[in-house]
Amino acid sequence: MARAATDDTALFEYALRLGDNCLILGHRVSEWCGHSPVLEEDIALANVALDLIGQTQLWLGLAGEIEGQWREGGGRSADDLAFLRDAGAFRNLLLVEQPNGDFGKTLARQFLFDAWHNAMLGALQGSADKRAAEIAEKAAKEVAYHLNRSRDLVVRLGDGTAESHSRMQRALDDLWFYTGELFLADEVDAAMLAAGIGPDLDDIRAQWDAEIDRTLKQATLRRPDSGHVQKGGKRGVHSEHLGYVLAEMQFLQRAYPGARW
Amino acid sequence: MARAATDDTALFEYALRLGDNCLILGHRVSEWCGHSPVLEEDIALANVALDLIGQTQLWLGLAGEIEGQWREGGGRSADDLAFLRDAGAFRNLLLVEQPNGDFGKTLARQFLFDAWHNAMLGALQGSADKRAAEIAEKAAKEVAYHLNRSRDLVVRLGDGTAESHSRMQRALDDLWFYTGELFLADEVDAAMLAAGIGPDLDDIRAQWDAEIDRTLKQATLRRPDSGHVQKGGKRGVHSEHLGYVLAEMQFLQRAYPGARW
Amino acid sequence: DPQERAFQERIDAGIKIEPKDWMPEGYRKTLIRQISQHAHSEIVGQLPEGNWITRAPTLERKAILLAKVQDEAGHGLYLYCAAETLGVSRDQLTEQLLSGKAKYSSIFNYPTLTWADIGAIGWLVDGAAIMNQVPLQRCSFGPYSRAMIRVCKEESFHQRQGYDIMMKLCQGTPEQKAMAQDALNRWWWPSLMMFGPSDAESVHSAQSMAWKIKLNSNDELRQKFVDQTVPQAEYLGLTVPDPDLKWNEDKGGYDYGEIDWAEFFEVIKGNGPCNRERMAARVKAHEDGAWFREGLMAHAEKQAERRRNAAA
Amino acid sequence: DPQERAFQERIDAGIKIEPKDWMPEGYRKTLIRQISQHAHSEIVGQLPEGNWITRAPTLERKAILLAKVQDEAGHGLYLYCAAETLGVSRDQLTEQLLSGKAKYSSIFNYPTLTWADIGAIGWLVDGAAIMNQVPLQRCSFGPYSRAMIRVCKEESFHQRQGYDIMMKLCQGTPEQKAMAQDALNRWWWPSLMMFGPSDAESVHSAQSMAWKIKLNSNDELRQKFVDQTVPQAEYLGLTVPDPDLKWNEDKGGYDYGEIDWAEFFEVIKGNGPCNRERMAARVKAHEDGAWFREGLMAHAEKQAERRRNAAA
Repeated sequence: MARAATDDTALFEYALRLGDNCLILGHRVSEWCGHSPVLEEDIALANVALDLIGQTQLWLGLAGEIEGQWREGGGRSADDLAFLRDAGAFRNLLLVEQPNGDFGKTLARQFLFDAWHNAMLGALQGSADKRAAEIAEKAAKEVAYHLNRSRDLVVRLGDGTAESHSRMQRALDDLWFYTGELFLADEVDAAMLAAGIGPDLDDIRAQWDAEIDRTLKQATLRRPDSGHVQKGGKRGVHSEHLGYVLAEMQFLQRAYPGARW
Repeated sequence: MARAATDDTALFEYALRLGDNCLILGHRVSEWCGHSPVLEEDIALANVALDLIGQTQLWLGLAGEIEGQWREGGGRSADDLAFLRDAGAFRNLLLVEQPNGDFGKTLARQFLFDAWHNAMLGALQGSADKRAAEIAEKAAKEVAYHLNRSRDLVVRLGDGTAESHSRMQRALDDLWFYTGELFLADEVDAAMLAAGIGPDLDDIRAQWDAEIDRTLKQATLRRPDSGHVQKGGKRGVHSEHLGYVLAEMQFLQRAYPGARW
Repeated sequence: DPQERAFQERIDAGIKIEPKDWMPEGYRKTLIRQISQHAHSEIVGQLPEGNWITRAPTLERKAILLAKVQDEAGHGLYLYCAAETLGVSRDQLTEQLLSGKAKYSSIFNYPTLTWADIGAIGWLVDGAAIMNQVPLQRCSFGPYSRAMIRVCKEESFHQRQGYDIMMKLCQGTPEQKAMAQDALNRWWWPSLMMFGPSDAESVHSAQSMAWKIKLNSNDELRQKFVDQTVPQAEYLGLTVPDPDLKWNEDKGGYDYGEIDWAEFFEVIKGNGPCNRERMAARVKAHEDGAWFREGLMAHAEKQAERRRNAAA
Repeated sequence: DPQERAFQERIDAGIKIEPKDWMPEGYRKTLIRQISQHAHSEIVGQLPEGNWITRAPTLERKAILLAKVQDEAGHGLYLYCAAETLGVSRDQLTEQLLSGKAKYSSIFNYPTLTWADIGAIGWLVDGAAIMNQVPLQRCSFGPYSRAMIRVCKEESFHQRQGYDIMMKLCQGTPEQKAMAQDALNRWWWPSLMMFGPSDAESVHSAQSMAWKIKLNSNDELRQKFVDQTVPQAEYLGLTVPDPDLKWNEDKGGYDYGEIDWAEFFEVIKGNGPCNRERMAARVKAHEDGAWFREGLMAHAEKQAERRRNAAA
């Protein structure tokens, strides 16, 4: 059954958002390779980055497939989408592009994202779009592991030394600013919800809130006060950080146009 | 009078080296904009960077002019040379691409380079190549000021607090490794010397040594032991840092090929 | 108070007040606040533009941008000097900035996301700043008036350079033109906010006007800015992101839409996209630079000591 | 010494030595040094390759490289475990690495300057490593032998991936092929140096051979590596940067030029292009991570305490 063109535009955007989150967070996490506090973390972080890059391939692959329905010359490949868009065309959440900071900030960012990602993928497994449901099913297994790991570390460090506690609290306080956007539905989210493809972000928020509250309690950490919602990533208005990420990530593809690797 | 083609190849390389030193150090220095320890330093560093970028335009302009003698379609513009070469085609000294580190390291790098640059430009004002002599004359005035400033600060910080002394000493120790290359003549230097275009690097070293020894003594700093000479920049074999500098610097030109700005 | 009356009479007569002259405490305080806010804005203003120096697209553009950011630091310097003539030290002012006690222009809490933002800042932000600052060349306090004369000269240069960047983009590829439009979309409203709240809601205004340290109302300057800028946007072929914008023949100026003051006050409160980053950058620069400043001071003391010993 | 004789007889009979078995102090020490050097090499070896993860040219290449670097960290982990069975802790070994007391393979003191270096490392460096490690699968110490079996399986995978990168580059644009040739030029000689000094100058060799913790001579392995690699370079259409390289029919292998051992010893001494950066990166990771490790320990203690209290 042919889907209406408007839905497909929204689905294209939706797949980009999911893929770009994975790509940009995967990039950030991979910056730690060889520089983390213990060998086990080097391994775990490389593994998380690897999963996220794999998921990027799937979501951006889907985006390109959808785009092929209207774009002359066919939809772009996942690589073209990853390496040949400038920042304003990226659709990731502001949260995932924030700099690594210390290891505590990296972990807090991961936990805040994993809790959202896990809830999203849980819901997306029942998506009316089969392709999205299949990707979500595969990714959900990986992300459940990511969440177990980041949650566990947040608890251990929150309830560790005074220093580890205060570092984790500061990390949460700094990043909280960017969490509102995770649940801010716009017309794309509304279209996906209406089409039975994507979940209601209010439901996701409820799951996320429960996860966060339970974990922070265990970690003896304070939930930051809700405040101003910083937004923009989902419509391509990012922080100043993303441009630097892309300059680095895209260098080879930009400097050697058309080359195959 | 027509110059022999071989000399011109060497002169092209020579102009690239001089220009690339200015471009890469100018880039590094400009990274401090708005982040330096006092307002006066923000101003001074922006000024040094500005001078260096101006000198880059002159030297790379000369390189392109020379290249026009043999390159089909004419020589490349200074901008094309700056923004469209990959790291292996850059000819700057390893010293200038080293990361900023703390402000002490940035200053030490500047002083070590200024002392060389000043001696080089002094000699180049008598170059048999008029164009080079003219550029050198203009640049020499600016660089004399750079050297006065960096020398003065090295003295004040070396002979300041215990901490400022030890930071400056550490900076010198770290960077010394890269100073041998400043005086290591290769076939290009030899050709330039033979053509009366460039100076004898042994003379430059003597001037540099005198400047360094006099200043370090006043600064109560120890001249690091001469050791292994780290080299490669002049023939395009750089450190891992240069690739990141270029990815950032060249992003717009790479991402929007052919656009005019 | 006869002293105050005499003071006001001098102002009314257009005589400049100089640092050593008697002045009311309120005049001094208001000026310190105003000049130091302006100085802080120049300092923080280095950051959004500095963000593109290493990525400027040509050597010429890089040089121009470096020179501009250098000018801003220079403006900061003379403004701090002007404030110092009122009996406050630069260290005190810096401490107020870094502790969050003092404000700086909210516009610098927006990010520079593309090269076009550098154009838009020059064109719109410096444009609005000039609109504010030109009258201040005639302000009653001598050092501030003189600083403004110097600042305005450089700012108008910056504005032309910014407009030139926009022009090049608008004459460029479709992608470049889109970049320019996007920058206008993001900077237009924050630029209008630079003139501050509507006169009705503006505090201190009447007294500042009487003292001639504020010479025009916020709304008056904002209107002038809109009237000047809209034709410039048209010339570029760009669309001002305001559906309510239209020429009003009667008033001989443009009517424009409602400003989102809720956003303005959020940014002032610290919730703009970059407030934290800007402050964090300044605090880090200051803290990381402590050893440097202490080193220089220690050296100066040693030198003084040596001179004393030599003299003895 | 009858104990030593019995030990040697077990080795000669091909019986594996296990951690709880008696062993001569020299055997233990040599093994600890060898295994920990190998482990340290895996750890430091993450850095040159990690340098290109964020810049890998496709998502697929990025994933492969991430997996490879992850494998290396994993190898480090089982090698540290193997060393721990000999009575030395990972903390001790880490301390030795960070203080500069312990060595790691000098090859990782060379920089990765282009994407082709990632191909060259896989092809040449992993190729040389495998050549060293394959025989060690049969080494006399059980845990080391078993670790080597696992490591070799993964390394040969890495080598194929590296060769595949080179292949793609050599089939690519002229610029890409030049990149590949440049990488071969820079990595060829350091790869040959990975086998260590000539047998004549190699210390410890005879005893290690008898103990079966070294199974082939350095020169023997180097020759095998050259013989295997030269045809691979030819297949790629690349030129090995050795004018003296030529096939020697009599010995059924290649003759190759003089290795610059002065360079080798300079790099060992700490003067390679990246020695300082590699060590600085590891020291920084360790120091910056202290709070993290302490936090986890404190939490574990708290948990243990809570369990004790609950049990009481």
